[in-house]
Amino acid sequence: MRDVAIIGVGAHPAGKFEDKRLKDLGREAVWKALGDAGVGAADVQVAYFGNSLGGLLTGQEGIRGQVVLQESGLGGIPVVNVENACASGATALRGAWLEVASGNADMALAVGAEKMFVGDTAKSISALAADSEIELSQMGMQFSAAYAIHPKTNLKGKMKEYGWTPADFAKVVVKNSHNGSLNPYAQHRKPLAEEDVLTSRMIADPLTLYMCSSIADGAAAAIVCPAEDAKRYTDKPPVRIGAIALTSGQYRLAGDTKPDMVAMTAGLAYEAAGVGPEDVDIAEVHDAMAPAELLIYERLGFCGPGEGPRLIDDGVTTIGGRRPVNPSGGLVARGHPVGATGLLQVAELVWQLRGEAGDRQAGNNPKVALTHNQGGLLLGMDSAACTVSILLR
Amino acid sequence: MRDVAIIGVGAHPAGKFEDKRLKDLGREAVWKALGDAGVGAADVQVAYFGNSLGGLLTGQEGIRGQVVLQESGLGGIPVVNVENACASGATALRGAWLEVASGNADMALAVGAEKMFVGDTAKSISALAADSEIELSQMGMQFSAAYAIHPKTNLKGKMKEYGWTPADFAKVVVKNSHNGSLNPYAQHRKPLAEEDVLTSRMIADPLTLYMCSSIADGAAAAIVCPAEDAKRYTDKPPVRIGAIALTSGQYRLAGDTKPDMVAMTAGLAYEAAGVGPEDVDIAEVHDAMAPAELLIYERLGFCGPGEGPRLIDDGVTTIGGRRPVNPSGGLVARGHPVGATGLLQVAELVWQLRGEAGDRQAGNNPKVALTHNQGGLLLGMDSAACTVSILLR
Amino acid sequence: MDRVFDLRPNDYVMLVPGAFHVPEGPDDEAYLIGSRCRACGATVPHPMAVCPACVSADTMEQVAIGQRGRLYSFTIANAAPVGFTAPYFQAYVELPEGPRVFALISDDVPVEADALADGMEMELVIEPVRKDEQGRPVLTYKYRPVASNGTGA
Amino acid sequence: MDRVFDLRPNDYVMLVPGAFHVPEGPDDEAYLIGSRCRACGATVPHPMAVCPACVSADTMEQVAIGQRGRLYSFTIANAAPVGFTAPYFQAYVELPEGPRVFALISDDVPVEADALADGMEMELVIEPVRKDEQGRPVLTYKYRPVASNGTGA
Ligand SMILES: [Zn+2]
Ligand SMILES: [Zn+2]
Repeated sequence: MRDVAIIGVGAHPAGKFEDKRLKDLGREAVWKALGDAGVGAADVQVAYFGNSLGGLLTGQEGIRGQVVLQESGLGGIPVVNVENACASGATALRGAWLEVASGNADMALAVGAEKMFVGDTAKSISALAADSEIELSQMGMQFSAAYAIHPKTNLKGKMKEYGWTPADFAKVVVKNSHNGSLNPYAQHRKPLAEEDVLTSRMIADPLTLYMCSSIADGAAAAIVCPAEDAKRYTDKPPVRIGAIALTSGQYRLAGDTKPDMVAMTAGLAYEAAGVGPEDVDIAEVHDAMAPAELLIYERLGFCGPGEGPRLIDDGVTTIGGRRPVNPSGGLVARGHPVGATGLLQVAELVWQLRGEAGDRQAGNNPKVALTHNQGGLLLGMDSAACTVSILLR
Repeated sequence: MRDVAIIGVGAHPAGKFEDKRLKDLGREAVWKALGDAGVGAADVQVAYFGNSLGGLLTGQEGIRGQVVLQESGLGGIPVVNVENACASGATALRGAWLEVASGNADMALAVGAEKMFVGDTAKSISALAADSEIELSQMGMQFSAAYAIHPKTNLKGKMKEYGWTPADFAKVVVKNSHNGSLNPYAQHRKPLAEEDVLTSRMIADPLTLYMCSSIADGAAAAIVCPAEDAKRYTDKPPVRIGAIALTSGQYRLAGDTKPDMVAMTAGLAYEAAGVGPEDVDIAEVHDAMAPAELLIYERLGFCGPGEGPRLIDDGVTTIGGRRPVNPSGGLVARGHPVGATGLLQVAELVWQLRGEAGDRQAGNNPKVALTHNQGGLLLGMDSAACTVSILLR
Repeated sequence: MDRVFDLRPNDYVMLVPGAFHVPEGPDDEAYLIGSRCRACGATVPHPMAVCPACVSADTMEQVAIGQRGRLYSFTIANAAPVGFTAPYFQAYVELPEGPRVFALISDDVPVEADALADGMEMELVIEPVRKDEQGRPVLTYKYRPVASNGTGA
Repeated sequence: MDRVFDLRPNDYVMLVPGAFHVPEGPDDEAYLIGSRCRACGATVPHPMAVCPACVSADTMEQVAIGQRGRLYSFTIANAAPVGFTAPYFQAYVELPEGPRVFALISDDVPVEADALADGMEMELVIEPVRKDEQGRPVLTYKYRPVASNGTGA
């Protein structure tokens, strides 16, 4: 398998764009990525397109990638539409990576796009719920509430076990909303204080409004080629893909002792990339609900059980820290246009690794970056899909 | 890239199965494929899952593969949900092929499953239409009618140009319904006479009811591994994948002179497999409407323009002929459970190449097989996705 | 129905938002919103931002298109998706600018095979296909033979 | 509402078809339709054909499950998907057989945080969540604290 480099990324900001169609969002990301890579539409040999809710929310089934790419001037090439709930974006990048790593193609495009604002919030909530197993979504499962009470995350249980408080959860939002305020691609650009977070409307105890990612439109794209060819297209520092680990949920019976899904996926990614958690300089993680970031710290091996809040208190994971996490603002502030999220994370890390992240540039000259992108919920208790990727400069 | 072999296939019959869920259909196909390959669920290292209408028809978005595979006893492995409208099944096989060809995995599973009977025919028709670009489906485009009038197929135009008659279209159905009557996996098992076809209800002139594929539930699966390892698992003759060509639609402007999409895709497949149309012993093609089979003959290089009906008259494409086409009964008789169709075609050809097709076994000892699986419709006039695959014994 | 130009924008919804222009008065005309490339002249009968011929991202401009055309092909669909009632016509209309556009046929035309013929000169009309949940007409573009319109050319 | 057992199968629809048993008379009890492996004893609170523990395809048998359990966790959701109205409880209930099951809470319980407590003994009830387009009740399973039911254990 060949070493693969990301030579161009592009994004459409996350937010509410009432007049834009899925194809408008996607096109902007694709053309920005082409421009960033210094290549033309005709150079792309194969494309993977990640989207999750377009069928239920826009009525467009089956061929979303072809629709967006036709609008972007790309036709004729193989297009694979992929879905993995909130991890669709990372899944698209994995497809593009495999095409190039295998030698099947010399240039591949990964796109993630989502149009969630359709003028009916309940409909958008329903579509999100439809990314969980139907027996759960039919029961009226609402994602934020389910996160709060799910045996794998059980927030009130964690508060008891670890002594965490709502103020600890708010810390994540304070950090990430600060980062988002510096990010022109972010949906929410107002920096929030702990007080703002704790007094915002309760969505599902202990989750307040500002602790939850919100509905968003958005898109992102990445262009990959063999690492040895990268210099041919662009003078920017190429970013190598060290690993993209993808796993699916395992059925968790009573008394389950299998390793945690995030920890297992991270382990696979670390092994494939030849790095360990201690080597990670910067990360974008899936904080669909802010407390998730604290649990993910543990599961990625960034800290021991319950020590997440201290990483923030000590400034370790702030932009200026030793290991910034969610410099983009994360899902909570940058936004979570479902199918685009994984590639928005990748775009952010490419900018960070190149030193192009402007006001939110990490101060630690990052060389090893990690993304964690996860989604869906199975009757067997695990998420449906979990990805951890390692990017290297 | 390594040579890849299909070592096991399995299918759930196409038809109306009111009490079965998507996961029941898929599970049956997966376990039959495992049994056919002589491997266990734990041997599968990665899975691709093709489905197109599950979001709109069953409410299950995003994670359909994980849901079906959890129910089948497969968890933890990478699962990629793929969609390419009616070509989703072939797209899933392509993913599994690339995993193994690249060396990324040593055993991969491709599944296609569709649940179309949901107690509301208009809803099923709408979901099918949603596989075309939204600007067409919103306009009330109905697939059979659109096929009849589309500039690329324009049946009344072809009748004028070639002298074809409705009786020529009926020939395809007579042949395929005969094949379907011999196929335990077929949805429609009644052999039809020309008279039956021509006097059946008019769906969209010149297409009568029996010329159109109908709504169906169904599933199919295939297991692939490196060709050199095939003997380790099974004594059955391994079937090598010679090529899986996938293309997307090109925008067809007024006065378009680009090569036809099916012809172009077939050309890529022939080249990759090192065979020509004259070498093809047997084929399963996408006769979503019966006249399509006549046009596809031309575009695959099986005959010259307008000569399709003669291939049937001369018995060339019947089961006992020199080059049987749609021995399974095709979409018209075997059935067209959208996301499953491409893998139902593959299962049929594997059985045919192994000599296991029972009453419908081709009489010409086939060694080179071709599948054509196509779907979706773009504003730019082409289909969204077209695949042609070559399988070799 | 009310004459289309008596409807104000909040009084109706569009079946395909952004696809066509609804007349705003008796002197205003319906048209499809097409796109034309300033660089190469490629013309498509819908909004499109990147030219499908020369693949430029900044040369497409909106054009009014589709007021007239010739019937390229048609059939009567006897099965219908949600929101439509069979039997109904489906057609492609060839525009003078080149492209062919998928279209429905005006309710003025009886749904009978001999009511239309390939090659007929057609004109664009805006008509409702149904009412939405709030009772507003859902408008779309359709075509009808020019002869069936008393006002002629 | 009518007592659930006064409803005949055609009088209602199930929110999650096949997930639970609706009592057919006053002596019949509601239960979840679970699955248990004859070979290894693995038990899940829903119909499942392949054992997730020993991965056998022919050892799972249906079991009645879930009539009782303990409240594992709960919260009040203040946002709701289509067909539900916030605020409403969401919960996981731990069954004596081992599995935890996602559940709604009976309408008998006021939607207030202090109406429930982790660890409470709960019992299964079948209740409507809404009516369908034909006016039939859409039934689902919910739980309520045992104490709130006058009949006790
Ligand atoms: Zn141009
Ligand atoms: Zn077991």
